[in-house]
Order: sequence, then structure tokens, then C-alpha cells
Amino acid sequence: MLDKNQIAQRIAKEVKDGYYVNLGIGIPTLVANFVRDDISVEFQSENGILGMGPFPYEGEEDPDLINAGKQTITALPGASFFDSAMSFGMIRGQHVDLTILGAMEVSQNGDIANWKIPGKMVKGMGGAMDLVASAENIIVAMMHTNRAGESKLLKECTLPLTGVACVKKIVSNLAVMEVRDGKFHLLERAPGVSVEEIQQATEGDLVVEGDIPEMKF
Amino acid sequence: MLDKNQIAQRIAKEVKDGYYVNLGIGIPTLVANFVRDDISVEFQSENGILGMGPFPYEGEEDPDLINAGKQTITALPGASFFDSAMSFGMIRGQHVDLTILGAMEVSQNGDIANWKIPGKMVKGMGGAMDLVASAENIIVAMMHTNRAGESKLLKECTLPLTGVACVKKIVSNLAVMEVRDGKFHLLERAPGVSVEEIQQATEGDLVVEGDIPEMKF
Amino acid sequence: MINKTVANVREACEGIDDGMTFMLGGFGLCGIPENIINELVRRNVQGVTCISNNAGVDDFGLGLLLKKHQIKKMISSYVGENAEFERQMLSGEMEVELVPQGTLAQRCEAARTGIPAFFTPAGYGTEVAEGKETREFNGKMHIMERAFEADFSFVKAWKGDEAGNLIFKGTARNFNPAMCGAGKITVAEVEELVPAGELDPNHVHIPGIFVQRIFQGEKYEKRIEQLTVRKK
Amino acid sequence: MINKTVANVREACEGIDDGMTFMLGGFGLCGIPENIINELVRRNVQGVTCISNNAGVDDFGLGLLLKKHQIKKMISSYVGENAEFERQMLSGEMEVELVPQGTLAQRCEAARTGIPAFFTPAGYGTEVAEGKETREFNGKMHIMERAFEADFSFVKAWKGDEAGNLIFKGTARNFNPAMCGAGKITVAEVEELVPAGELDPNHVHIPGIFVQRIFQGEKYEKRIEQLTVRKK
Repeated sequence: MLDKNQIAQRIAKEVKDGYYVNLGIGIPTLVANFVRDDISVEFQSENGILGMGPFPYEGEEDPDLINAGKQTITALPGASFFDSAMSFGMIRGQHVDLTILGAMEVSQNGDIANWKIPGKMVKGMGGAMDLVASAENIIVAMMHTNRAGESKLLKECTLPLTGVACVKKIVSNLAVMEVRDGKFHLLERAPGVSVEEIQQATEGDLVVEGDIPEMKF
Repeated sequence: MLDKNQIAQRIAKEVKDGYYVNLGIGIPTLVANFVRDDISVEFQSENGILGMGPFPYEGEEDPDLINAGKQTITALPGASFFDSAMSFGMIRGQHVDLTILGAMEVSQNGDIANWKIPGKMVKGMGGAMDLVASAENIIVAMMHTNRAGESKLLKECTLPLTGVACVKKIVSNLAVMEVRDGKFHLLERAPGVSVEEIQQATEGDLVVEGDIPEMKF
Repeated sequence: MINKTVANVREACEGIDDGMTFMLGGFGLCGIPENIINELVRRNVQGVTCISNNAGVDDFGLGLLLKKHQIKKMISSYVGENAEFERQMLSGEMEVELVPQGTLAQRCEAARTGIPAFFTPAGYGTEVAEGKETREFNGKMHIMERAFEADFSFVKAWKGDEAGNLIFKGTARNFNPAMCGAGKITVAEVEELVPAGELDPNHVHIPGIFVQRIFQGEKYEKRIEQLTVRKK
Repeated sequence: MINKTVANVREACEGIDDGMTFMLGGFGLCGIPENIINELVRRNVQGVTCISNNAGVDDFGLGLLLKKHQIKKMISSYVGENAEFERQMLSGEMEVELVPQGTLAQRCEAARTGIPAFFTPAGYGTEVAEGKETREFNGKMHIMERAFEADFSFVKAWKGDEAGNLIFKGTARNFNPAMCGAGKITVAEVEELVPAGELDPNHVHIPGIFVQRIFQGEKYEKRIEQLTVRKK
């Protein structure tokens, strides 16, 4: 079973040379730590920066320089700042190559829910609705089940949707799956996790074809 | 009868303190020369400058600094440059207080035609359609009649329209008129021009109420 | 040059009234019009609608207005950092319209630029699309969104000049530019106000035509919401 | 940093083909991609559609392509300076779509920003509105306009860096920013190409994400269309 860092590490393998990448809050943010340093990648944060760098050194933080998670960051050489309208112009205009975000639920046709639990929790969709409606290439980083052990990979989402039929790939603590033809397709198992365990943790239809390899990092 | 400079001079009286003004090509461009210098006015040129100044001194012209008439200009202190999308955002968003432009024909309900003579001349509408559709305050600078002596102030325009029911005021070589309730209302006569002469040169309905004063400069 | 300077935040806020709609720039606590927000608290303006991406935190930014129940309705995209906000929303004390962040920005920009409506794919198939016109373009479904209407836009810039020209710094830019000129009156507070002619006209982010009043803020706390650093 | 530099104008124009649609920045002869236009003439690409506010003059800018009959269709707002253009248009040799200037800019910007359609008042009640959906918003009639589609955007900036970031100068900015990222591939030529890190990220007008290829132009004539000066 993967921990959060390992999920991020596995997702980092999906980041290709020349990609502009938007990282959501939480596990996705960790992906930046694992991207190979022999490829060129630029991170976009939707609050208005391209070319986002690592956290600043102690004492060098700038309140006017944060990411979408409101964390203090730095800007790399070649960075640029812009306003929110232009930022979402980039996103809606499909100039960002890869979006990585978290989810509370994903359905087997690629619907995603991650912004609201009616009556309980409403943080808002932030930029997630724009991101999932626009991106060609969306990877969801998530735990396979909730704290009660219930599957978060469902036939149909039960929570209010963030977007419809948009998720292409899921990396959970148990598996890598592709969403295709209205089903989850199992691609890789987490080290030490069996196909049966994944099957059991997946409420939606899971297609298992041939031998499912263990993930490599 | 006014010459072009006098038309510009009369229009300049309509320019108030604190106005942002867009000047069209031709007579309107001359208006800048006659604006009182005890009021604050900024000229916008739709190709991307606010705070346009006079022509540059000989030898100081910059090919990267022109107005919408493609003439070399200067920028005053407090000027700003911007792109065409933002420029027309200003115009459509009604941030420009006054638009002054030329016309080939104006009708008594405020329609204007100034971009095309079918089969003969097509220069294009440039920014005129955006300007007339958006501006609250439009003044037309024009000759009252064409070279053949025919009225250019008509019941209905004969040429393809630039905009409908948008012209508020006209300053011609003969008169100042307001367009209201589907008629031309005579406000002022050019020095030495009689009401009858104006009436004769106006094909559209001209309302003459009370004594019509001569223009003052 | 048309001079837009006013003496101070009190003069800058002349004309605000109960029940009005305000736009406020900022992302989280970054780039928020601190001095104006404090003045709104001081004036105790009531029953206002605020269009702002976030709602501050409990003791800073718009959270100060929230705490005093000055806000009737919030139009935001994300309010996760503010416990009091969530409480007022869930209890129904405050009306809330949640809007996708890109749509929020574009509805401001549309108001500024005289575009009454536009189509976006964001929110199609979700609650956000309810009651809205949908349409397919290029094989993809979109929803029609409308420009916002607001009485005042309150923004914060880094530098500004007497003519109202604004320059922003880093990611403190965020929603501020799109809101300039989007409300009937735009009030800008800046860290440094300079005479006309000192800013390079090529570097101006927002031309002064979009700003009706400008003043230099008395002080800036610029609180950091999530301090994240690494060791040297 | 993702490096966007290409060696020269030839490499920058790889992939262009007959029958394609190009966007070209510039207003009159100001801020036009001179080196790219010369390359289009050299390559003798045929039957192209050009989206450009103007069409150059008879012996400079897009006028060069016009003279060689390389252009099948022009989409412009104003073509008054070009006699050959008017001749080809009136004779029917070339197809022309005249578009209000603000609509032209916004249709580029819309293409860049994933807005498939928007409403504008410009052109309502005129030929421009023919065949288009009209609708009333806030008591005023508007027409629906669509985003452009283009294969290449060709733009000219003042300075650029390896990451493709662009800074424009004066009114040479005009249509160039709105076209960046509006075509499938955006090619930028700059007067000065600098290493990443040399441009202040606050001053960047167009982030490199909107630019696929960048190169420093060999030379710039920057011809003046209407020299107007006053005596010292």
C-alpha cells in the first residue's frame, strides 16, 4: 500500500518533458518533489504564476508570492506572473498539459466529486471545475477508500459533481487505473497489494485484463 | 461656413474636465489642438495608448509609437500602453467618455454610415463599429453636404450602416445639431449661415425651435 | 493627465452604503485591500454582497466583516480557510453563491470590458449549471455565464500613480486587475503612490481609466496564511 | 524552464502549408512580424487565410503576400492603406471578411482562453450581424461572436526570453498579445532574445506557455506609415 509520498512519486512518472503542469492542493503538491530533474517541466499555480519553484529559504518568504494552497513559494528563472483571468485563460484554453488533483469520489465514467458534502462541508470548488472541464489530461491522486473503509471509486458519484466524464487516470494508494469505456481498467498494483484486494476496494466496475504488474518507481 | 479646423474648434467645447476621449481619423484628430489647457483630458487611441501627446519633434519619432491613424505620436506623463483586446474592453465597457468621429451619412434617428460604399470603396469599419455601439456620448464631425451638394443628414441612411441609433450630436460646417426623438434638432448656426441654408442642406427632418444662436468659439 | 488621488481611505470610501455590492481583490490573504477592508469594518456598512475569491480568515481580511455579520451574501470560489464562514453558510445566516474560480475571474473581466455574457465549459453537468443555458461548441458542452454587476471594486496594487495607473507584484496580482473597472466605481489602494510620469507606460498593468480613486495605504500587514520554508 | 528557442525564421516556420489559416499581429506597419512575413513570401505558401487587423501597404508587410496572390482570404478590420487590397477585394480575386476591430481582438483572445463564444454590441443592426444570433442584455442588443480558429499565430515582440516570455513596446503591442496562444502553434519573433531569468516576471506581458517557438529577428526595418512631426 502506498503512502502519500509514494502516490506522488508514482504520479511523477506521468510528467513528461516539456509539460506545463497544474498541481492541486494536498498529495498533488508533493508530485513536484519527485519529477526527474533531467526533463524540463514548468508548474503553473492558478493564482497567477508559471515557473513556480520550491519553498523559500527561512527568512526569505514573500507574502506577495504564494501558490494556490496559500503556501509561500519561489519563482524560478523564466517565471512569469499574471492575473486570475489570464491564468484561467491558460487553463480553459488547454495550454496546461497535465492537471493533477485530489478527489472525494470518482465514478467509472470519469465523473469527479471533490468540493462539497451537502449539509456538512462546503469549501467551494476553487479552480477545480475550470481545471477538470478544460484539461485534456487529468490524473486523480486519492485514497482508494474512505476512513470507514468504503470505496471512493464508484459506479456513480453520490456527492455533488465537480465535473463529468473528465478523469482519465487514477493513482490511489492501491493501484493505477485508467478510466475508459465507462469502466475502471486496472493497470498496476501497489507493491504487495493483490488484484483481489483492489477489486474488493472498488465499488465500480473494475476491468482486469491479463497479468497486472506491480508498480515501479 | 466652418472650415475643418473650426469644426474641430467647436467640438472641442464639448470636451469636459476629466474626460477620456477617443478621436477618429480626419477632423476629429484636430480637436486635440483646441481643447482648453486648464482642464484635464486624456486621449485614447484604440491601437493601445491612453495619454496620447502631440506629434514628436523632428528626429524623435518612434516607429513603435503611433495613433490609430498610423501617425507618429508621443506619450504624456501618466500614459499607459495596452493591447487591442484591453483597448476595446475600455471602449465596449464604456470607460471612454466621449467619442468623436467622421461620417459619410447620418440619419435622423442617429444611424451612422462611414465605412463602405458598395462596389466602390471599402476601407473597413476599423474600430468605428465598436465605438458607436458602445459609447454613451458620440459626436459626429462632418460636412453637411457631399461634393455634389447633396445632404449627408438624411431621413434614412442609404449606405451600409456602422451603427444604429447611436449618434447624439453633430457638428457640421453649417450647424450644431442634436439627434433626439427621431429628428435633427438645430442648436447653433455657423457664423453667417442662415437657418434657411441649413434647412435646405438637410434632407432629414430638422426641428427649429425659437431663435437659433450663432456658434461661439 | 486626469488626477485620481484622494487623501485617504475615508475619502476613498465616500458613497458606500448598506446593501451595496462590492468586488474585492485578493487570493487568500495575498493582495487584499487591507486598508479598505478595515474602513468597511469601521463604517459598519450592513447587508452587503461581496464578490471575492475567498473570505479571509477569522481575524483578518473579509473575515472581519463576516464576524460582525456585515455580509448578506458572498460570491466566492473557495472559502475553506474560514470556519466562521462555513458556520454562517451552513446555518443559513449568510447567503452564498459558489462560482468556479475561472468563471469568477471572467465574470469580472466581462463586466469591465462590456461583454454581457460568454460561454465556458467550467461547471457543465454540475450544480453550477443549474438554471443556466447550455450549448455545444466544437463537440463540447458549455454553459452561459453573465458579467457581474457591482457598485464598487476595491483593489490593492503595489505601485500606482496619480493618473490611477497600477502595477502589481508577484501573485498579489490575482483578481485585482480583472476587478478594475468592473464595478461602477473602482477604488485602488497602493503601497507606493508616485507622480504621473514615474511609471514606465510599458509596465502598467491596469491603465488609470479603470480607476476612479487611488490612495496610498497607511500600513500593510500582509499576513502570510501558510508559511512554508526550507532550511538553508 | 521549457526552452522555446529555435535557430532562425526558417526553423520557426516549419510546418506551414498551403491553405492554412494564419493570425498575424500588428497595427498598420507597427509591430508586425517582419521576418516571418518575408519568410512566408520566400516559401511562396499559397491559398492562405490571414487574420490580421490590416493588410500592410503595397510594398511592405502583408502587402507583399497580397501582391504575389498568396492570400485566398483576409479577415481584417481596416484595409484603407492598401490599393492592391481594395482592387483584389472589389474584383473578387480575394475573399474578405471585415470584422469590427474590437471583435477581431476579442475573437483572438477568446480562442486563446477557451471561450468559444461571447456577446458584443459591436455591429448590431449592420451587415456584420447578418446570420448571427442576436440577443438583448440589459436593454441593449448584442450579437454572438465566435472564437477564431487558426493553424499558426505569428507575433512580434520587443524582448523575449528562452522560456517564450514576451514583452512588447509602445503601441507595437496592439494585436500581438491577443493572438499568442490563439493559433495551434504560436511563433514569436523578437528584437532581443535573452536568457531565462533576465526579464522581470512582473513585466512579462505574455507568459511563455502561449508561445511554442521564439527567435530573434535578423533585422527590423520598422517602416513608418505616416511620419508626423513638429518643429523644435
